[in-house]
Amino acid sequence: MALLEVRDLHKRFPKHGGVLNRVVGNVHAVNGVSFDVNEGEVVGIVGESGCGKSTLGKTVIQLLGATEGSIKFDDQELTSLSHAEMMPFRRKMQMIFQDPYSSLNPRLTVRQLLREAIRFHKVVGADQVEAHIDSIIEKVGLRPDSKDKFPHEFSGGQRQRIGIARALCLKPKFLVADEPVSALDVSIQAAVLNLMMDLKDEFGLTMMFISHDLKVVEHFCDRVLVMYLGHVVEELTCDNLHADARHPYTTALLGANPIDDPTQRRSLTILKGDVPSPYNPPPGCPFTTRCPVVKDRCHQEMPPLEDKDATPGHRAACWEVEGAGVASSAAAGEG
Amino acid sequence: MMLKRFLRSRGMRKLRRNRMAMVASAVIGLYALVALFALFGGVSLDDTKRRVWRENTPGFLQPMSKEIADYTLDWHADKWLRPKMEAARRASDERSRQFSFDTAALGQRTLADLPGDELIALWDEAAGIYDEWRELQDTADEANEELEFFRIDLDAERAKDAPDQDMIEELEGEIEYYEGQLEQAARAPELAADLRAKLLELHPVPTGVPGMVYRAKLWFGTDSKGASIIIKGLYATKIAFQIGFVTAVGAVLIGTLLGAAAGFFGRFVDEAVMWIVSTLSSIPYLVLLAVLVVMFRGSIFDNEARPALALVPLYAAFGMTFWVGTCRVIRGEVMKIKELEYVQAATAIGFARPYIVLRHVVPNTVHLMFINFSLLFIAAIKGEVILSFLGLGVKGQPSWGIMIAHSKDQVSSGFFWEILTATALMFGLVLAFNILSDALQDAFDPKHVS
Amino acid sequence: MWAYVARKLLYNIPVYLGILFLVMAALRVNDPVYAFLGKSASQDIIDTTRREMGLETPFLFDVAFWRGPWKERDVGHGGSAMVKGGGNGRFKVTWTAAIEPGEYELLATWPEMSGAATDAGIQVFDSARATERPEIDQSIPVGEGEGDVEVGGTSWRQFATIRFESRTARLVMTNKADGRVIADAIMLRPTEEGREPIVLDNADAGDDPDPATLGEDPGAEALGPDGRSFEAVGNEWTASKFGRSLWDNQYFAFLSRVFTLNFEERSWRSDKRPLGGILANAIPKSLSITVPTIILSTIIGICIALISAYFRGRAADRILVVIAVFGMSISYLVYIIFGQYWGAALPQQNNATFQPFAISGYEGWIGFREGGEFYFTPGMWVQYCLLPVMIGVVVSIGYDTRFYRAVMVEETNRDYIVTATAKGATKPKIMFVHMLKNAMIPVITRVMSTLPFLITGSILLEMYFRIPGMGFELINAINSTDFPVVQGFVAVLAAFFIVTIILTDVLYALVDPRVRLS
Amino acid sequence: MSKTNSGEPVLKVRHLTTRFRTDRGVVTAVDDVSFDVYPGETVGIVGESGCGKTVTSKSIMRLLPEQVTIIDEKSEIMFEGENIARLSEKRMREVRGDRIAMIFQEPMTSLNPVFRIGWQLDEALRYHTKLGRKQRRERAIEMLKLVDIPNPEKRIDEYPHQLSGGMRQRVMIAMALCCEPDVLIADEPTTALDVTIQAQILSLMNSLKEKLQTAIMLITHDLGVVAQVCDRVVVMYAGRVIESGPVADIFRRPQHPYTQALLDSIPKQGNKERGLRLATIPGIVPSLWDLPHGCRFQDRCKFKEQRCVDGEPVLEDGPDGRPVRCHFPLDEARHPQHLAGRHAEGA
Repeated sequence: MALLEVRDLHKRFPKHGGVLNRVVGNVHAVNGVSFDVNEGEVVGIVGESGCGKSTLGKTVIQLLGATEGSIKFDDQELTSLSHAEMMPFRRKMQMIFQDPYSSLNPRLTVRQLLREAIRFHKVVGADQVEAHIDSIIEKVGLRPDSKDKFPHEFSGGQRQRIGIARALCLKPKFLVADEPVSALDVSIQAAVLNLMMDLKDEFGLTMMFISHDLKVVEHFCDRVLVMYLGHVVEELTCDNLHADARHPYTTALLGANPIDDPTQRRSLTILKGDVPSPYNPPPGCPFTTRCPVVKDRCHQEMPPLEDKDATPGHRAACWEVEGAGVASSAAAGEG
Repeated sequence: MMLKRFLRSRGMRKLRRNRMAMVASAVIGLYALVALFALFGGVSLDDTKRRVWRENTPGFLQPMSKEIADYTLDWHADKWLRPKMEAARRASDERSRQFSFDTAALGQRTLADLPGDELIALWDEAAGIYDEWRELQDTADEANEELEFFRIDLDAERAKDAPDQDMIEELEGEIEYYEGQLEQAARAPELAADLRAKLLELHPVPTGVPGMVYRAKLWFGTDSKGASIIIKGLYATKIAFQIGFVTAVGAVLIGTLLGAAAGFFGRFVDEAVMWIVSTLSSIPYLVLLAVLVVMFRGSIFDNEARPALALVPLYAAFGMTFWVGTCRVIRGEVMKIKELEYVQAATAIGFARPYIVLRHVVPNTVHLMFINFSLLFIAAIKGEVILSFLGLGVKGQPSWGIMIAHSKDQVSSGFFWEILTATALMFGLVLAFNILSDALQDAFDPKHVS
Repeated sequence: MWAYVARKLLYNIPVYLGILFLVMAALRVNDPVYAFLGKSASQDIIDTTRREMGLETPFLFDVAFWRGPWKERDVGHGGSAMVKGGGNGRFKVTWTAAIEPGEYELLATWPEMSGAATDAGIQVFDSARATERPEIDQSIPVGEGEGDVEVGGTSWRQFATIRFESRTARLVMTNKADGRVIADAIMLRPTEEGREPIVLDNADAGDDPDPATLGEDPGAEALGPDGRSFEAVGNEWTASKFGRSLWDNQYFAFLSRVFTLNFEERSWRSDKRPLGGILANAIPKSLSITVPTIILSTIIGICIALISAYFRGRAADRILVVIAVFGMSISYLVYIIFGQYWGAALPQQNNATFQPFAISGYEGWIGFREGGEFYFTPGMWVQYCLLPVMIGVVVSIGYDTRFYRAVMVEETNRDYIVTATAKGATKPKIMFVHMLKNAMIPVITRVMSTLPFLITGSILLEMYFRIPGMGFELINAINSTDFPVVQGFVAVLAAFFIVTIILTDVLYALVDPRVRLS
Repeated sequence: MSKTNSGEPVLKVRHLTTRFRTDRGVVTAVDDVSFDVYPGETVGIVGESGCGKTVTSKSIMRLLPEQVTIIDEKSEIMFEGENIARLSEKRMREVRGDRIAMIFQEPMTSLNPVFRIGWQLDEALRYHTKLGRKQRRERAIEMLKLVDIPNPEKRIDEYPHQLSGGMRQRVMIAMALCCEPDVLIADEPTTALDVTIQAQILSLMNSLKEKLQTAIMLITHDLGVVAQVCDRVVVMYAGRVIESGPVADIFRRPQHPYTQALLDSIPKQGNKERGLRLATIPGIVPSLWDLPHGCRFQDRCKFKEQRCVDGEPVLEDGPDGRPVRCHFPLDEARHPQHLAGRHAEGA
């Protein structure tokens, strides 16, 4: 049984306009996304800015209410829970944020930050709170004396470690990391990634890793979902990402990524145009405006996300990608 | 606890490095001390009303011209001491006589502590000298006047082509007579000196500490009722601090609470708060104040007898209008903070929204509260001046506004001491707060540019 | 963009209503009638003046909030009686009855109560003619006073004998007494034998005998089915037996006048000038001071800010900032006093040859003379208005310079300035082209936010220099609780405020393309 | 591949030192930086945040605020035979935009929001050429075509907020190149852009370099971009140049331990081993306020010896003949195991 089951999740943000400030349209940030995350697995969510990956992350842990669809965590439907009922799940699902400079309350020291969360959820007995704080701080690689310092007294990398400590001190089972290393320099990025890997193994965490950088996702995650304009266009394992990728957008993403080897210099695959505006997405497949292999069928119908070839769990949403089964009719395809 | 954290925050360290800000806070501290000193009995309300010398005497720098010296002497003897001493002479019993003697005191400068009769004897001598001096003065004045006329006539007569001789002789005779009168009057200054010595004997200037206090009271001169301007200034500092502090604290608190609620909870709360804010801020500030004062007219708050209560309409007026600015600023900041990731993290942990507002959002607007506090403090002080001028502000006790308003006519007669004292005291405090609020904004508001 | 403007307009309507409500309610906390007539006026005069002023209808729904209406007690004759604490006579009850002309004995009965008034007076009217105002000592319970009679099982006290010529008897009892006034039942017993006495009880309900018709003879239909009615004014909330339409109150009456733009309402003060007239001659005076002040201080402010930003960090900049801060630390009033002294009083005192400014007062410098002939004499403006304008400019320069300097300096840190420099633009080019257009947005905000206060003029300057502009008139009107003028002015001012808010948005669209097209 | 470095460099930077006056005293952000830029060549200035690469570029263009910036006398920026570091402001203005142009990182805020694209495009032309209004507009439209902006006639009259991030960066490039400068300085041009848009911009810059023979000085922290676009590389650390040379040599045989550690910490593409940990550099960049005596990388360097602590190494040619600032530069012989695994075989 998967730890997390997301079925046909939608998240729409109303757009106001007109004289009476009525709702005149909707931005479909997350548009019918379904996926599973098994215990101990790290699933990557990758996509360019505006593809809805952050919104998906926040909706899964109920920071944002889902407009439609179901989110099952530990076999419990989250979308229908009240604030109180949600409390135990709040503790089990935690989040790590992107910007080291705005993810920590400037007025709280590290100790106060952690103690507040621990005492609220009564993670440990009142007397062991300090001990628990010390152990967490030591685990994320911070010096013990940094307990009583303010956030502005730390570097970017150290602040991310504090963010991780805040998430882990509640002993969660599931962690959503929203671009945890994007704001860091490469060397510090490596250190934080290593730390997250160690913690995953030690605590047996299940993680959802959101990033725009394919290299980092390929390195860190087991499986990856590629998103474009609110839709999941491809889902595959990271073992041999370059070879396995089938969806034109995924291959374009891989091709556009400059690799750090001058001898491998090759012309980057160039996708023309820009991501269309989410206010009026193009009909049918959202990628039609930029897809090199677009056909007229793509304009009419949204291709379903379905198994495309032998490897299990490898799904793509594109008419041009030959399906593993018979020529995929519209009706077939998973949920 | 929150304050300790706030004091160790980055902003405060940057603030401490700003020398100007430290000087400004020292000045404010000094003013606060004066206010506290005045508050705890140092300067009482009737201190500000007690007469210390004659009206509108200039302060320490201005040299006494001869006319002013004579006028002061005349006032001291004839207008001040005479009625008291005559009353003492007529007094039936010892108690009322002593009472008359006491009324002659000018602040710390009491009559010489001699037995009653000797005082009266001294006064008789002084009165004698005074009368003689007065008479000489009058004759001298009259002589000067007459001489002037006659000289003009004489010149006119001489200038004629057929001057009338006996007319000339007559005029010359008159001139001679009045010049004789003037010589007699030459003794006047000498008499004045004797009178002054006698009066000093009768009404000595105190020595030692009371002497210093008495002279200090005269530093900045006296107002239209003879009361010491510096004492009024100090008392007014207390009033200014009182008004500034109460208004600023009240306005900042209301503004922050409503602003935070509107900013964080949005939609209906936001609509309601912003409706009130727009309504209050679209009536000109003074019109609203005038309307409020009409509301309080005739109520217990509207009489001179109880000055403390007379401040309530002022507080109500400021209270209704000042919080609007703070509310807008805090609302903007809270709406910004609400989107920041550490608030989302707090929500993710599961804290209730009100807890998040109080623990995570509001503490991060503390710097704005301080900035607004100092801005509103200034606005309250300057507002009080305008209100007192319009008769809507402080009643029954001196304040900077009252002093400036009363000194309006004195200025046209060239007496600046009262208005300059009030303006200078106010200038010091308001300037200090201006500098402090600027420094606060630099230290805390990343965007602000000095 | 126009949808945005329409929404802003819609949003500001409640604000506008809010302003009027706030001012009107605040003015009515103390009953204005007494401000005019003083405490001693008789009840009758009070009623008539109140009606003239249009104050007889409730303000909104006459919540006599903390005054409390007549309290109904279910004791006494007919199972109920009305009680009201003694006061200034604002609350009154009226018994009306259709009668045959003739002489009647008037008897009253009321339940015994503690603290009853000793001088509860009843004003008797023979239709409109006021007859006697006998006083009853209600502290002595009915039955125990001498001369009390027993009729039909209840004891009554006879308090007057009056001959009525008309066919309507009206008895008015107010709460102007030294104790609690109890209004229960009145009996009119004809002295001639053989005619039935008429009993008026407070439970009777009249159809709609509007007190305003006190003067005329209320026709029969105005009375209840059996020719009797009882009505307690100042008590519409509970005891009003006749319905008053919700819209019939002063607030909506005023609103209707505002939205139909009629300014005929007369000032309450002696000269009774029409509102329109006062406005017409007050606004130009205010404008002739504030418009030049705003223009001058904005231009000078921006120039100083540009200089300051140009020499940022260097000596010139620091000096300007220090001057601005010093200037702001001196009270507005001190500037005025010394301004007037040096500007006008001093030259006049030592009668200097050049006396440019009048000490105070105002002479029309532009407009239409009675004969409709247009005149324009700038000399007059210089003499009366230039000094206040200069003072106004000096005072506001400190604030303006600081604000504009902060805006300019903030713009210099923007990225597009670096781009322009990288293209080889000269510093003045950057300042006056790139930066100034961007800085226009906050400049517009500031100027437009001071626009509505233009027409009230600088109240302080007008009060001090006795220039009868709108601010001056408004403050005087408020002090003399001259409702129509105050309400009229505030209505005009608030309308002007909303217009400027809309105008600000329109100007934004002109300057900032992002606003126009988004 | 890299241009042959024939002839004189178009830009020669020698001992560039830039200091800032702050309320905590004077701090040296860029210390004795030297490198060359040859015509038609792309030089990559690479380093982590705070290493002084942006200050270097802005010092060359003298875009830093005068009151707080001190460009040391010994700094030489030779361009067209003159030391432009000493040029008067007036003369410098003639160089900016015309001979040397610059584009910036944040396309969203680098364009003036209240002026049309057309106006901003021909602003440089107005300053530096005598062209009339019509010719300037044609030139502007021509430039927009050059940078692949669809239907330029319409776009030229639009405002910056109507364009996407990628589109704006193209306008910036068009603006910079309209006077055909000899050198284009690009300060992290693609950092704020998405990967696919970045690819478009990088290939555009490459093609323009060929067409207009403009030398490009690319400032970035992304080693992938450097490998993809640059011919030579200058690596900076804590305000100092620690290594420079042709891109292939730097990536293949880094001589400075920091460069090598930096390359190792980048996640590899292609063959994925489960749970592979990335190489990291312990510690943090030393603060410019309390720089260590001796080599600035000593606290974080694996090969630290006593000599590194005693004296700061000088930028001189290492075993490979390329400048490096290290007492013990890495070379095949002494550190085989570190260099061997480096990209021996293809992806």
